[in-house]
Order: sequence, then C-alpha cells, then structure tokens
Amino acid sequence: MTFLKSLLIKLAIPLLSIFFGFFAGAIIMLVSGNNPITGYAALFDGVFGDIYYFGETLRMMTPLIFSGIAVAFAFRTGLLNIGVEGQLIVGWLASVAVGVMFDLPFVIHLPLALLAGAVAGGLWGFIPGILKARLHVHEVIVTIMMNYVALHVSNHFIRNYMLASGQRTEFIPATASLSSDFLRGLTDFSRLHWGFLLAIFACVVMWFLLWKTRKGYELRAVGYNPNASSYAGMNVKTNIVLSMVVSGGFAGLGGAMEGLGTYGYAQILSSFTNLGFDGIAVALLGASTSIGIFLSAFLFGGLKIGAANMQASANVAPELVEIVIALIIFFVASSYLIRWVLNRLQSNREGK
Amino acid sequence: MDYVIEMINIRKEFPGIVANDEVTLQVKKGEIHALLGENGAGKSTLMNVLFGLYQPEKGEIKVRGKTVQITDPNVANDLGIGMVHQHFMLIDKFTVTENIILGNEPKTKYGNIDIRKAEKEVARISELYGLRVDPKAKVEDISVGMQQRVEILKTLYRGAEILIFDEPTAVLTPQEIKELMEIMKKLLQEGKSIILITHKLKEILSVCDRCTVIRRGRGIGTVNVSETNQNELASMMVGREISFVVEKEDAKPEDVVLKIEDLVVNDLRNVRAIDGLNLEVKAGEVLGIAGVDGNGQTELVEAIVGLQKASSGTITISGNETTNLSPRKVTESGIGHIPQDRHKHGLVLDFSVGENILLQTYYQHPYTKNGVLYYPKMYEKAKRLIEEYDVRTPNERTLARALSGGNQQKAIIAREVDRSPNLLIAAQPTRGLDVGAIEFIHRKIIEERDKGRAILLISFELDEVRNLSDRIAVIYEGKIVAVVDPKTTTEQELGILMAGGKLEKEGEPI
Amino acid sequence: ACGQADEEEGQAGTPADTQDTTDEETGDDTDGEADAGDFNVKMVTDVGGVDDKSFNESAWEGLQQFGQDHGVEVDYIQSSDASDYAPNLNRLARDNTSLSFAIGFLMADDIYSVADQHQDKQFAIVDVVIEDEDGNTVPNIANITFAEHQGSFLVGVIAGLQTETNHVGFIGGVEGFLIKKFENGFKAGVKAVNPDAQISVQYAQDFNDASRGQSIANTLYSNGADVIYHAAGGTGNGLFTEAINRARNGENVWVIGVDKDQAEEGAWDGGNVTLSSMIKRVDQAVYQVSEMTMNGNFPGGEILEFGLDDEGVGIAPTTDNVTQESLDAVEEWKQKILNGEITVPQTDEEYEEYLASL
Amino acid sequence: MDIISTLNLIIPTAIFAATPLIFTALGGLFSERAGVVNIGLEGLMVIGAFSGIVFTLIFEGLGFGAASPWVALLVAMLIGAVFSLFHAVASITLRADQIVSGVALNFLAIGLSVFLVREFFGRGQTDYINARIFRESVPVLRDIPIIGNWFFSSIYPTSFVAFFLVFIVWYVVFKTPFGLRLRSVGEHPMAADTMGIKVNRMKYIAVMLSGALAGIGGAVYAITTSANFGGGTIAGQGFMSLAALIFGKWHPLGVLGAALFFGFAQSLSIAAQQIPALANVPQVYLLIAPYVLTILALAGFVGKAEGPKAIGKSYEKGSR
Ligand SMILES: Nc1ncnc2c1ncn2[C@@H]1O[C@H](COP(=O)(O)OP(=O)(O)OP(=O)(O)O)[C@@H](O)[C@H]1O
Ligand SMILES: Nc1ncnc2c1ncn2[C@@H]1O[C@H](COP(=O)(O)OP(=O)(O)OP(=O)(O)O)[C@@H](O)[C@H]1O
Ligand SMILES: [Mg+2]
Ligand SMILES: [Mg+2]
Repeated sequence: MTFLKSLLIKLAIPLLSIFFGFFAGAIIMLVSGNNPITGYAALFDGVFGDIYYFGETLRMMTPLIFSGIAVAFAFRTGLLNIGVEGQLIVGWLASVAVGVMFDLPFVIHLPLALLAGAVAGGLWGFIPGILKARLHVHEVIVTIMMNYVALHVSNHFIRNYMLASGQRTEFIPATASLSSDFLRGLTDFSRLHWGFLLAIFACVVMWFLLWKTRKGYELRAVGYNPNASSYAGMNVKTNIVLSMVVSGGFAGLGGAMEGLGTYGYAQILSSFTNLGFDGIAVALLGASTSIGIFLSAFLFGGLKIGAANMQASANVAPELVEIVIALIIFFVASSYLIRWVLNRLQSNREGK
Repeated sequence: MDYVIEMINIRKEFPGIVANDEVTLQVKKGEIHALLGENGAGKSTLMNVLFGLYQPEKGEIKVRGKTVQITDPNVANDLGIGMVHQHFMLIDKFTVTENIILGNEPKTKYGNIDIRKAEKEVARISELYGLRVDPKAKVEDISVGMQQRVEILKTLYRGAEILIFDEPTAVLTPQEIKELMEIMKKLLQEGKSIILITHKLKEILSVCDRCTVIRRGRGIGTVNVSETNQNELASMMVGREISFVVEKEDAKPEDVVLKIEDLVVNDLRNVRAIDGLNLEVKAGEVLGIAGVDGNGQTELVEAIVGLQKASSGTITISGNETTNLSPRKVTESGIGHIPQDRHKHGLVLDFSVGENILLQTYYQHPYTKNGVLYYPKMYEKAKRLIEEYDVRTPNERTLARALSGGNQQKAIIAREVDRSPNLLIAAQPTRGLDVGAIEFIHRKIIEERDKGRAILLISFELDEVRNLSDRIAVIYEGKIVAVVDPKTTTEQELGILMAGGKLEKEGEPI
Repeated sequence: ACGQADEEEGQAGTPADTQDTTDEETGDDTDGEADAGDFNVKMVTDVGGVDDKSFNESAWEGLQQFGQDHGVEVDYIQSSDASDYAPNLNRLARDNTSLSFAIGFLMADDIYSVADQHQDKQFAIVDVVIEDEDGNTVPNIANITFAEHQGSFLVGVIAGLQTETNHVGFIGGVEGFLIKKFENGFKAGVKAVNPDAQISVQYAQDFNDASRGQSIANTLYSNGADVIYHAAGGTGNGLFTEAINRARNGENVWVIGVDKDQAEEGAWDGGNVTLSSMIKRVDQAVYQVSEMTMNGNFPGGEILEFGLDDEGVGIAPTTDNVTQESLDAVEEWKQKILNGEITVPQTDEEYEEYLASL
Repeated sequence: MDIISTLNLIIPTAIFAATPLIFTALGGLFSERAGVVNIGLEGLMVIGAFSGIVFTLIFEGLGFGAASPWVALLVAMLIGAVFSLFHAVASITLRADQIVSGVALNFLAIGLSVFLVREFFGRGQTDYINARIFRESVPVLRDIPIIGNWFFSSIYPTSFVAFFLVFIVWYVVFKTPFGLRLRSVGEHPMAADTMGIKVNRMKYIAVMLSGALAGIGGAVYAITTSANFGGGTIAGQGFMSLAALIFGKWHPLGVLGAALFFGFAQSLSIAAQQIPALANVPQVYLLIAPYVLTILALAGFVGKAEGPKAIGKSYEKGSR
C-alpha cells in the first residue's frame, strides 16, 4: 500500500512536470500568436506520425542515454561531471580512428572500436578524477576546461591526420559500423542503428553496477559520505578516480554511437555537440536512475526530432522546445511544490 | 506569580509526528529551570518554539506576564530571550567578534562594520561575566569550551535576560562543565533566568531549582529539585527504573592486544599531535583514556585504525605490527571501531540501516560473490543484528537518516561488535544519548570485556571513564602522562592530571 | 576546377547554360515535365538558420524570389543541429518535394544517403560536389559550387592596392578546404598587384567567437596590417568591432567582408570601415537551378560552378571606400581570369605554384 | 618582436577578454557566498547580452545616441536580476537542487532569448548596433611609460568599471554588515537565522545580484564585441566565469586574478601566432593553452578550492 503510494508520487512528479512544461509552452505559443494545438499536434506528429521519425527519435536518444548515464553515474558518487561533452568528443574520435585505421573482421573490429571510444572517454574522465582525488582540485572547473581541450585536440587530429573530404574523416568500414539494415528497414531508412540496443544494455549495466555489485556499493558510499567510507576501509581516492573513469567511459561510448552509428565518421566540430550538456538535463530529469534516464532521453530525443516538424508544419520556432525542456526540468527540480500539494490533498482526505 | 516565561499547552507538529503535545513550562525569574526528557522527547523543539524558530500549532506564550507572538528569533531577542543551541550555531570561518555581532553590527559613518568598537564591547561583556574569550580568534581555532562561551556572549551581547541552554555540557570536559556552572551562577546573580536542558541528572541536582520533565512530547510534570532525587527524575523521564552504576566484576586481564610504542603523529596542519606515546591494552580489560578534548585523542584513534600516518613509532595488534597499514588491513587484523562522530564517520546516512550494518563486511563472503553483492544474505544478517541489538527501526531497508541518534549508535555498535574484534575502540560511544540508550551501550561494552576483548574507551565524560574503565590513562599534549586505578583516584585528581599537573600523592603508574 | 567548362557570359537572372561536357544522359526525369501546379522547391538550412545574414539567408531570398516570379510553392526547414540534416532532407523527399536544396557542405554525406534512398527525387547541394565511392557524381543531385577563390582574388586586388602599410591580413573561421579557397584566392590577388605586401593569416578555429575574432584582429592590426579580409562568420563580428574602435581613434584600418555586402556591419557614426565585400550569390544559384529544373532541365549529376562569369561571385555593390584605381584594376583582373590568362589558386599547393609563376 | 611590444599587444587584449568574466564571476560570488550554486551564470549572460543589444537598438531608435549602450547596460542589469528570480524561486523557495535549477535556467535563457529575437526581428539574429562603447585612452596616464600602454592607452571604459567593481565587491562582502550577513548565510544558515537574519531573503538578494552582474557581463560582451545578438553570441563565457570564481577561491581579488589569467592565456594564444619565435608551434597547443594552463595552475599551486560551507543546500528552518 505505502509502496504503491510512493510509486504513485514518484510517477506523479515527472508526469505533472511534463504536463506543466507543455502547458507553459502552450501559453508562450498563444502569447506569441501561434496556435498551441496545431503546434503540439505537429510536434507529436513529428515523432509518432511516421515510423521514420520514430526511428530518428530512437536514434537521437541513443547518445543522450549514454551521456545521461555518464552524468548520473558520477552524480551518484558525489561528483559533478560537466565534462561529458569533451569525453564524448574524444570517444567519437577514438572509435572512428580505430574504425578507419584497422582492417579486421567484424567480431573484433566493432568491439575494438567501441572499446577505443570508451577508453578515450575514460581517459578524459581520469584526468579530473585523479586531480580531484590527489590534489583536491574542483572537478567542475577541470571538466569544463577538458571540454575545450577535447574539442580542439580532436579537431587538430582530424585536420592533420584523418581528413578525407571537407571537414570529415573517411567513412568507417562496415566491419566497424553499428548501422543496421534491419533497423533501418524497420524504420523506413531512419539512421537507427544497433547502438540503440547497446544504450538499453548500458542502462541495465549502470543499474547493475551501482546497485548490485561490490564496487557500486563502494562508489555510492563514497558519494554519500567519503568520511564514513574511508572509516569503513574503502579507498576513497581510488573510487573517485574509478567513478570518473567509468563515467567518462560511458560518455565516450556515447561518442562512439555517433561515430560508428549515426554518422560513420568523425568531423571537425566548429562548436560543441551539446550532447554532453544535454546529458546533464537527461540525468537530472531521470533522477539518475536507469529507467528514468531512458524515459527522459526519449522525451528529449522526441522533442528535438519533433521540433523540426513543428517548425515545418506549424511554423513555430524550434526554440520553443528548448523552453519547454527548461520548464520541465524546472518543475521536476521544484518537485517540492508538487509533493507539497499532493501531501495537502492527502492529509485533507485523511483528516475527514 | 512572577513567571518570566510561561509556555502554556504548546503543541507543535512535524509531518507525521507530534513533537510537543500540550506541554506547559513555567519559569520563575532568577531560577535555573531544568528541562529533562529522553532523546526525541521534544525538548529542543519546545525551546525552538520559545526562540521563534518554530511556530506552535496551539498554545500560548507569555513573557513577563504578557502574551506574545514570537514569530522569529528577532522577536525573541527583543524580548530578551537568548538561546545557546545544542549544536553550536557558530560560523567557523568568522572571528569570535564577528560571530557575536552578526545581525547587530556597530557601524562607522561610512557604513562599514566598526570592528574595533565591536571588539571592545565583546571584551567588556566577557570581562563582566567572567567569560574568557579571544575576540580576534577564528572560531575554528578555539576550543569547544571557548566556543560555548562565545555562544553565551552572543546572547548577552543582545541583552538577553532569559537564557536557554540546550545540552550545553554534552561537549564539555569536567573542568569546562565546572566553569560553566560557575558562569550560570554568576548570570543568576546578574538577574538573569536560565532554562537548562541536560541528560545528566547530577547536573540538575547540583545547580537547578526546578525541573520540568517531558516524555514523548507530553509534559509529565514539574518538580522542585530540592525535593527529588536521581531515581525519581529518571523514572519520570523514562517511565521505568534505571540503574546508574554499571554492574561489573573486576577485570581479568590477559595478553596484551594493543601495544603502542613511541608513536608520533602529525595532524592535518602538520603539527605534532601525538608526541611519543606509549600504551598497552590487554585482553579482558577496559582501558579508558581521560583527557581534555584536543590533546591528541582523535589522532591516536585515527593512527591506530590506519586513517592517519604515523611519522614514527610502532603499533602492534595481537602481535602483528599494523603501523601505517590501510584501514581495511587494520580492521581485518581484528579491530572494531565506534567512531566519535557517528554522522560524519560512522554511517552513510543515505544508505539503509542494513547497508550500514554491513559497511565493514559487505565485500566478504557470503555478501559478495565474484564482485556481485548478494543482498538477501546482507539483509538476513542485518535483520538478525537489528533484533539482537534492539535497533528501533521500521525495517532493515529504512534509511539510516531516519533513525534517532541512539538507534543509529546501536546500529554502529552492532556492526562493530558483531565482528568479534580482539580490540574494540569506543570513542565517545554515548555522546548525546539518553540514559536508556547509555545503559544499553555500557552493558554491551562490559559484556564484550568479559568475553575477553580488549576495549579502548575514549570519552570526555569523566563519569563514564571512571565507571567503565579498569585502568585510566590520562592523555595530555599527545602523551600518556599517567595510568591510574579508577577505584583509588578521585575526580579532582584526574582533573589535575588532565590539565597537565602532577599528583603529589601515590599516583604511581599501575 | 572542372566546372570551368562553361565559358559563356551569363546574364543575371537567366539560367546559365552549364552543360557539363562529361555528363551523359542519366535517365529521363519523369518529374521534369511537371507543370508549375505541383512543382515546389524547398530547402534545408544548415545550423546557421535561414536568417544567418549569410548564405542560408541568401539562398532563401533566391528561393522566395523564384516562388514569386513563377507562382511556385517554396519553403524551408531549419536544422538546429548537425544530426538534423538527414531527417530534414528526408522530410522533404517524403513530402514529394520536386527539388530539395541542401544549403551548405556540411550536409554532403546526408544528402548522399538520402538521395540514394530516394532515387526518384531531385536534390541540389550548395558548396560541395557529391561523389559516390567511385568518384562519379550522383545522377539525382545537382552540385552547386562557387568560385570563391576568384571573388577573393578580386578583393585581394583591392586590398593589395589600398594598403598603406603594405601589410594585409586574413582571418579564417575553421580551417578546411572551403575556407582555404578564400584564403588562397585572396593572397593571390594581393600578390598580383603588390608582390611585396606582407600577408598575415590566422584561423580562429571557430565560426562563432566574436571575442576571439576581435583579439585576432587586434593582433593583426597592431602588427601593422591595415586591411583584413575575413571568412569567419560570427567570429568576423569581432573584426568589425576592432576596426571601428581603431577607426574612431583615427587609425586608418579596413575590413573586407564576406558572402554578402557587409557595409552595414562596418558603419559607425564617423564613417564605415568596410572597404569592400566578397559576395557570393547563392540566391542567384538557387534561382537558376530551380528555374532549370522547373523547365525540365534538372542538372542532376552536374557540377555547376558559379564564378565571375555568371556573377556568382564578385565584389559588393557598395564601393564608397574603393578607389577608382582599384575598381579599374578589379575589372582588369576580372577579365584576365575570365579569359583564362591566369588561374586563381585554391589550395596551398596551387598557391605555391602560383607564387612561383609570378 | 621584443617582450615589451609583445606585452603591449597581449595585455590590453587580456583585459578586454577578462572584462565580461569579471562582471559575471563577481555576480556568481554573491550568489555562491550566500550558499546558492549558480551554474546558471551562462544563461544569465545570455539574457544580459540579449537585453543589452535589444535595448541599445531601442534606445538608438529613441534618439539616445551615444548614451544608448550605457542605458542598455543598466536595463540588462535589471533584466538579469529579474530573470535570476527563476533560479531563486526554484532553488530557495521550492528547494530545487541548485545545479538542476541552474541547468534549467541555461536552457530557458537561450530558448527564450532566441525565440524572442525571432518574434522581434523575424530572424535568428538581431540587427547590428551602431552606438557602441569604444575603447578610450586616459589623458596623462597613457603617457606613463609601459604601464600607460598596457592599461590606459586603449581600454574599454567597461574594463575600468569592472576593476572598480572588484574593489567595491570586496568592500561590501568583507567590510559591511551586509557582507557579514551574506557570508554567514552561506556558511551556516541556521546560525544566521538564530541571529535574526532573514536567510532566504538574503539568498534572494544574493541571487538577484548575481543576475544583475551576469546581465551586465553578458551585455558588455555583446555591446563591446559582437555588436549583435544571436544564439551563439554567448558560448561558454558563463562557464568560464564560474571557473574564474572557483579558481579565484570565491574572493573578489582572486576572481580578478583568475579572469585576467584566462584573458592573458587566450590573448597569448592568439598573439603567439604573430610572434616569430612561437609562430611554428602547432596551433592546437596555443588553442588549448588557456585551458591547460588553468588546470595546471589549479593542480600546481592553487590547490584545494574550498567554497562556502553550506553551498548547494537549501535552507529549511529547523532542519539539521
Ligand atoms: N525538523 C524536524 N522535522 C521533523 N520532525 C522533527 C524535527 N525536529 C524534531 N522533530 C521531531 O520532534 C521530536 C522532538 O525532537 P527534539 O529535537 O525536540 O527532541 P529532544 O528532546 O531535543 O531530543 P534530544 O535529547 O535528542 O536533543 C523528534 O522526535 C522528532 O521526531
Ligand atoms: N529534519 C527531520 N525530519 C524528519 N525527522 C527528523 C528530523 N530531525 C530529526 N528527526 C527525527 O527525530 C527523531 C529524533 O531525532 P533527534 O535528532 O532528536 O535524535 P537525537 O538522539 O537527538 O540525535 P542526535 O544524536 O543527532 O542529536 C528521529 O526519529 C528522527 O527521525
Ligand atoms: Mg535536543
Ligand atoms: Mg540530540
């Protein structure tokens, strides 16, 4: 009974937040002279109206799930990883580099390329991790700085060693590719690729790692209370580093999804991909839980894909979606309000 | 009647709990009025209501006969009510003066703080009431006793006439407690009235005029202290009889379990905190460490359990040297450790009670297999210990945060004792707990001693050290300056040793 | 360079006859004969958006003009992210768009795959040539490129003639094949009229960092350059800011704008620092290709290079700050380029060869 | 080039690049000193840049002439303060996680400002402003050898305002009752509460101050540098300001030093390409230099940065 009730509240908060977010978006559309019903109909249509767009939504979700997991994983261990963006960029580059440079059978090539992405991202996470653990350097600044370093370094590598045409590298060969004719066929030629299944798997892995393993227990303990953890004989420093490495590894895999799945190459980036920064929002909306991340990545992916249709067929500026996302996060974060209202309702009922 | 304070039928609710239920408290002018009750009885809540931090749901407050609405601490200040909080309300990084003047700062004509004038004023008041403080010192650098004097000065600076002390003695050394009692008497002479919350019945009996008892949020009654005794107060409070003397036989010490030789430890600021310390604890005895806070107790414990590096010297446990091993290695060589700050070091408050109980053993078989946790086994174990150690919790999956201090402490003790360590280090094991919980913990410690464990007890509570220990080692400036027999040493004598003095008489080492 | 096949004078507003000699007939375009009734043209912008004051906007203007002139439905979809290109192009293809434009070389790979999935649909892309694995063009994609190097050459001529310090600068956005065309063309133009001029080149590696642009401009001007040409998008804003600041302090410094007439950006209450701009008539190109397609001559698989000849590139109409001497020289060099007397370099290697040949 | 002329090149640019960071980081200082983490500085700068440009254009239209950008700075300050209420309400009154609410603010700022630009201008960018703030040289002082060249010969008046503000903020935070109360709220809100300080009101004031200053920071950037506003105008400057705040250990002078350091590293990386000795260094090294230097500086000699004790927690009366 209490379990049901708490589950209900847990669900009510995000659902109500999403509702309020869309509601506020509708008001903005009204005020700016658009019809919110056509606007949202177009948005909805842009996600579910055609299997192609649905496929694209799932494709868009894929890196968001990884970056969301990356943020959440660090968050669970008390660290704020703003550097997912950079870790994702180096992961993208490294996976494509392995994809392009080697000539191997599929069963080795693809895993190796994925591994390269994870390792590169992990390395990018290792630096702020070790600095935090050894020298108490604030991870937020280091990760912010590492984002810029990643952007420039990866552009440098592509420009000088891997440039094929225009701004990008060679295409990776089929042996390193995640793209799936089956999934494409299923979704009418969307770019949905096997990475989507990997992302689901990653959700399970995160859940299992954090909640079912010894290491996960330690990581959470360190996150909640480093003092008590060191009293209990855990190595706080190692765990901080490990957490950043794993987090970076997930982020790097997110980059590999783009490199080996969506695009099939790496490119000179003239600005950040924002996939990493969006990951912060995905993780927060998903309350740093696996299932939450999956669902909020779907919401974000859908909003992003649907926004184009909203603009195309209802003439609503795509920025509206960003406003809606912001408001949803706001309401989720302010769940105190919703909780308070729910409590009020409940105690009124019990009072009678 | 000339009551300065009357709180009549106060009711205060928190979500899901009634903290004060029709409690009445009447304080006469010029008296020290004790407020007594178990942990969580609602004492602090009642005082926070009086101080304007909480708003009561029901009830009336009269100050000097006039009904008032105390909507926030400013109103309380204006009414002349000051409060010394259970958990100090001091800002570590500020100086003593800054802490005192906060919210009431003297200004120069340029609008900045007139810090000179403030310091002078602080010096003046502290002189007046005999409260020695250094106005320019940072709070993080001064002793707990001085911090408390700062708290008192804060109220006096604001011209408080009615002072509330919430468990002021829990953190003080005997000397400091004595000084505090003197200060209180002085305050009375100056015409102030005092409300004192304490769990120590002896203190109530020695300084208070009247005592109001609350139990589970309800007022039980008010008695004249001169007409009551320890047992009556205790049974009013708990609702049953309590024994105060720890029943124990003489110790039968056996082999040396912990042996420390010439230990030197530098603290975090690289100051020598332990300075050539020697100590032995034998199986089957309780060795109590008596000392004023800040003489190296923390560093001693942390060095033994491996959390601080020893610069030189050796630590041996059951014949194996453990100097500078990792905490886990040390723990595995047979140490149990009840840390002094249970929230900071003892528990992961956001873990469940069960996860906390396994905090030292989660990685061992059968709780972990191949790196994977086996939760059913963990919870099975936790359930057993919760029962055995009478940890009052809805179930083993409840967050540790939701437990009261006493029950949190019991969970820690369950965890540490159950591993059957050769050496059990108990640092401040009963700090801030009520008599019921204290009784339980004391019994448990003696039980373990009688099973042949070596117990190292560190406590600022001299009574506790004297009651439980078979030998008392006095620590002063990082050295053991004397080891004495509790049966033949008086409190005064211990006090002298703790202050760095020497005993004229037979204080031979034993 | 292969698009140079077209030698005819093109007049603005009429479709340039750009039959590629290597082009074979690539199947009959069934959509080609569609009457104006269901003929429609739409475009996908790159992340700059339809109102980027640059080539997306220019393309959209051309398309709107075309729509007006011929009563044809035109529309655009904006991409907010590189990963939007493919779905957006797909959306157009699915909506039975008669001709879908991809504006910007960033969409190269996406249009290739979308065109492959929708072989019955007609596409066109700006700024890049799409080739398949074997290096052949794709039959249902028209490739629109510009001879930016030629236009840059002409503004280089102006810079070379009007520099007083004998030192000019170039600020690039992100280094790459396309921006290199601007750089090398510009340098060649400067050297053509002023072989001793010093040319400083710096890339911001960012198209959207005005602060960086300003810092670079500051460095270049401080080091003696007095004319700076940019091909750096929003980063170029900083160049204008710096130049205006200096002009206000009485310094004689100039900016050469890019893509469109940037006289507006250079205006300040005491004058205008914009010397000239290299304009790129994306609107013309889009208009013409649309018209060709409407008339059943979809140039699929062809490479259309819009150059000096068809006014695809050139110097901006605002010439208030350009001397008559420079204007004459521009005309003179334009003819030399048009009649093949000189070949304007595009890559670093070509530039080296060009220098050697001077 | 010799050292002096190199520095002549680098130092004014460094100051110029540091200026918006100084404003914004000082804003962040107020908020974080009062215990409210402000990741939303980026978004607040966006709002500032947006209002700065839009109102300069409006005032130009109203015939304010050269005063337009200055008045617009004030408006940007006000709008920044109002917009920061989003963060304040969420994180103080509604007890939202401060990081989450800051992230939400960033999303909202960029979405809303670009949305509005489209509504007002029918496109994704605003027009260019004509009335700008220009660099000035200070008579007499500019003639001081060396120093005159660095600090007084061509410098934005806004940079002087920023420097001046550093000292004002220092005075306010460390010398006035307001500052003492502000810091007490960030260190130990309950203690402050028992001393009769209105904790949440203090936090609101602090967050709004941060909005006001970040608003100025964004507006200064837009008005002095980009001269128009679009979605990409503010790209990371807010995060750099946050880094400057932490790097500067939440102290106004530290913030000044950190911001100048960032500016210096950036301008060095740009000037280096024109310095013969450094011209052959691959550009990537110069591009990443500011960031790497910051990391090294933090790791090497700055070490542990410890913020206000109660930072990031919302205050609830009577909680422990
Ligand atoms: N902020 C709060 N929110 C919810 N419940 C609270 C809060 N503070 C106290 N309580 C509840 O009120 C009861 C009384 O708490 P209070 O702190 O007054 O006890 P106490 O008598 O001071 O105990 P102790 O001796 O341990 O200090 C507690 O048992 C607790 O359940
Ligand atoms: N903020 C709070 N919200 C909810 N319940 C609380 C809160 N604070 C305390 N409690 C409840 O109050 C009860 C007693 O808490 P309290 O802190 O008074 O115990 P304590 O023995 O004084 O602990 P401590 O040793 O920490 O002083 C517990 O049951 C706890 O669940
Ligand atoms: Mg209490
Ligand atoms: Mg208590």
